[in-house]
Amino acid sequence: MSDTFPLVYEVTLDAFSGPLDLLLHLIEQEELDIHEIAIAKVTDQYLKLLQDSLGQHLDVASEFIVMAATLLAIKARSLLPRSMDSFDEPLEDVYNEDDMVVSATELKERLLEYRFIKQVSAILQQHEGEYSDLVGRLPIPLTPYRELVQARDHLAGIDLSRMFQALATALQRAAVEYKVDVVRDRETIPQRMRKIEGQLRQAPRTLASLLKSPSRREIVTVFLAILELIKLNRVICKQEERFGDIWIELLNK
Amino acid sequence: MDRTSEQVTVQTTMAGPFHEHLFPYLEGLLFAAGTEGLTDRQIARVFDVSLEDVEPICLHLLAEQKAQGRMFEVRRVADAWQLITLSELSPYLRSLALAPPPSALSQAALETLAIIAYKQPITRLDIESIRGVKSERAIGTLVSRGLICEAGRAQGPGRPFLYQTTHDVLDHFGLASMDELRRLFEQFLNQE
Amino acid sequence: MDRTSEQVTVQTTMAGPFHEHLFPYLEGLLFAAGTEGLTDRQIARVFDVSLEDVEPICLHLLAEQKAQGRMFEVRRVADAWQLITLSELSPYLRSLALAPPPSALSQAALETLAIIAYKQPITRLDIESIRGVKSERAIGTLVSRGLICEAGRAQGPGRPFLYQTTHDVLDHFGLASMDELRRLFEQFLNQE
Repeated sequence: MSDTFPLVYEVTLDAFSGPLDLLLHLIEQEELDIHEIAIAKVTDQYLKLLQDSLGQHLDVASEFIVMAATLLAIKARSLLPRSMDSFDEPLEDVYNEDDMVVSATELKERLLEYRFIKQVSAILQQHEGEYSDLVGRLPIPLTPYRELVQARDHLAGIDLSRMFQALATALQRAAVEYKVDVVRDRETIPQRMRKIEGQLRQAPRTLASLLKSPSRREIVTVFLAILELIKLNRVICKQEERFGDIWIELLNK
Repeated sequence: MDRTSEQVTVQTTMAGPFHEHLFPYLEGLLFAAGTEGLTDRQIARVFDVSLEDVEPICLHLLAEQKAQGRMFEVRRVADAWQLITLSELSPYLRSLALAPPPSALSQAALETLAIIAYKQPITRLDIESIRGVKSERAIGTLVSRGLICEAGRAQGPGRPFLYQTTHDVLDHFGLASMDELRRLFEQFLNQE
Repeated sequence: MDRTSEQVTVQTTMAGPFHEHLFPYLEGLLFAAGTEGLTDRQIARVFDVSLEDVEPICLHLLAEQKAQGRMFEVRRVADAWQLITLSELSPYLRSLALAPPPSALSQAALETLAIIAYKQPITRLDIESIRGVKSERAIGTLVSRGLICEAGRAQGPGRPFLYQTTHDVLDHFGLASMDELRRLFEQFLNQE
């Protein structure tokens, strides 16, 4: 299994805290500034990395796949002739429901903001590392030096019920693993590719009928699966008129 | 007299009127106050100096400690002055098991904390849209470690929780004050 | 120069081979060890010196502290060396004790107090593992305000200090014993 893994890519998705992190890494690795062209330039590398991870059946967070769709959409749009610009609009409508898939300009802004946060968190991490090694010293009780203020004065206004409450809060925090969302779309692109091929074996389908799901993630998965099938020459797309239905059918039975 | 006048030039920028005689007592009190530290107000009161004088006096004590090669120095952490060891001492502390076990935050938690510190109060969804990934786990870690807390709810559908940082953030990272944290952000903001 | 050569004569009788370079580190470690102090064995091990050398080194550090007018000095207490404040500092400590505390107890301090009241005697590490955060400062607050005190040492590595609440706390809540306090906590937790 590790034979097929390209060793030149030491990078795996696990090393990144999210798709923005990965994208930023690719851009910085190429020593590019963050702008639209840079984003288009690293799209192929991004997709390759994602594909490798999917091929390895690694657990890929769906956000990485959403970003792949965004990058593809941006690249596709940049290839469209100017006169076809209006074609953008229905697409925008679909994606803008959720702001995970965005335009190149928006993505650029997002990358800049994310880079800013990353820089700050790197400094915080440095502070954390340096400070965690340092120690102070427990205070000396001042009680013997106290003539007026007694320990009890520090407890003024605090009754037992407040103590109970404080204990309960602390224990609760210790006991309850904070609620974590574990619902993730685990479906991989290859799985969806097989499913679509199965559907197409019965009859050609329209793109719209394959994208019927309301789930944004599923839409993205379907979209990427179809692109992959086209690339592998397993299916073909036909559009008979502008803005008409896109038909997808199997090639070579 | 020569020595004094020579020091005037140094001190005027740092400590105004001379408080050198206070240094051993200030250091002694900081020693006694330990990790609880002393606030500007406490120091001003005990030594009967003005509030504005406290910082220069503490910085002057720091300079003297450095000159003497002390392995612990006065430092402002979370708005209180306290004595704390230098990193040069850490290998020895570890060898005697006097240093606390490390408790570093994950990359995800650090990013999330940075976002909250910068944009607070902020909802989980807004955090996620900046990071580009789900952040429940990171938020959970930060809440359970007392570095952030819920700060009411946002308007709008579902009225989601808003999060803000706690004072303990300063303590965790050894930052002097919220101002220092703000300066940290400004340092990178004006770059692009 | 005079002063130095005078010290050399003292040193040769006290510290045998010169370990002056160790002084800042030794003082730093004693600082960090707090009231637990360091035993001869610990000091010998960490600096890789012989057991017999420890006492002369400590006494030499003491001489240097005196020369520099420090308000805390190394002393042997029971079987350990620790740093102890001098009586000259007492007026300032009294004045600090008189000044109103900087603020009411923080939520962190209150929580820590509740945990200690419920689980006493308990080590700092156990408190921190319940709270999930470093609690050095909270414990410091409680110690300096006389709400908790040290109660012997736990078994195990490092033999860490155990903390318990003081009688003042029981008095405040009108309770006769710690057992009574614990029972009330149990009762409350079972209701939840």
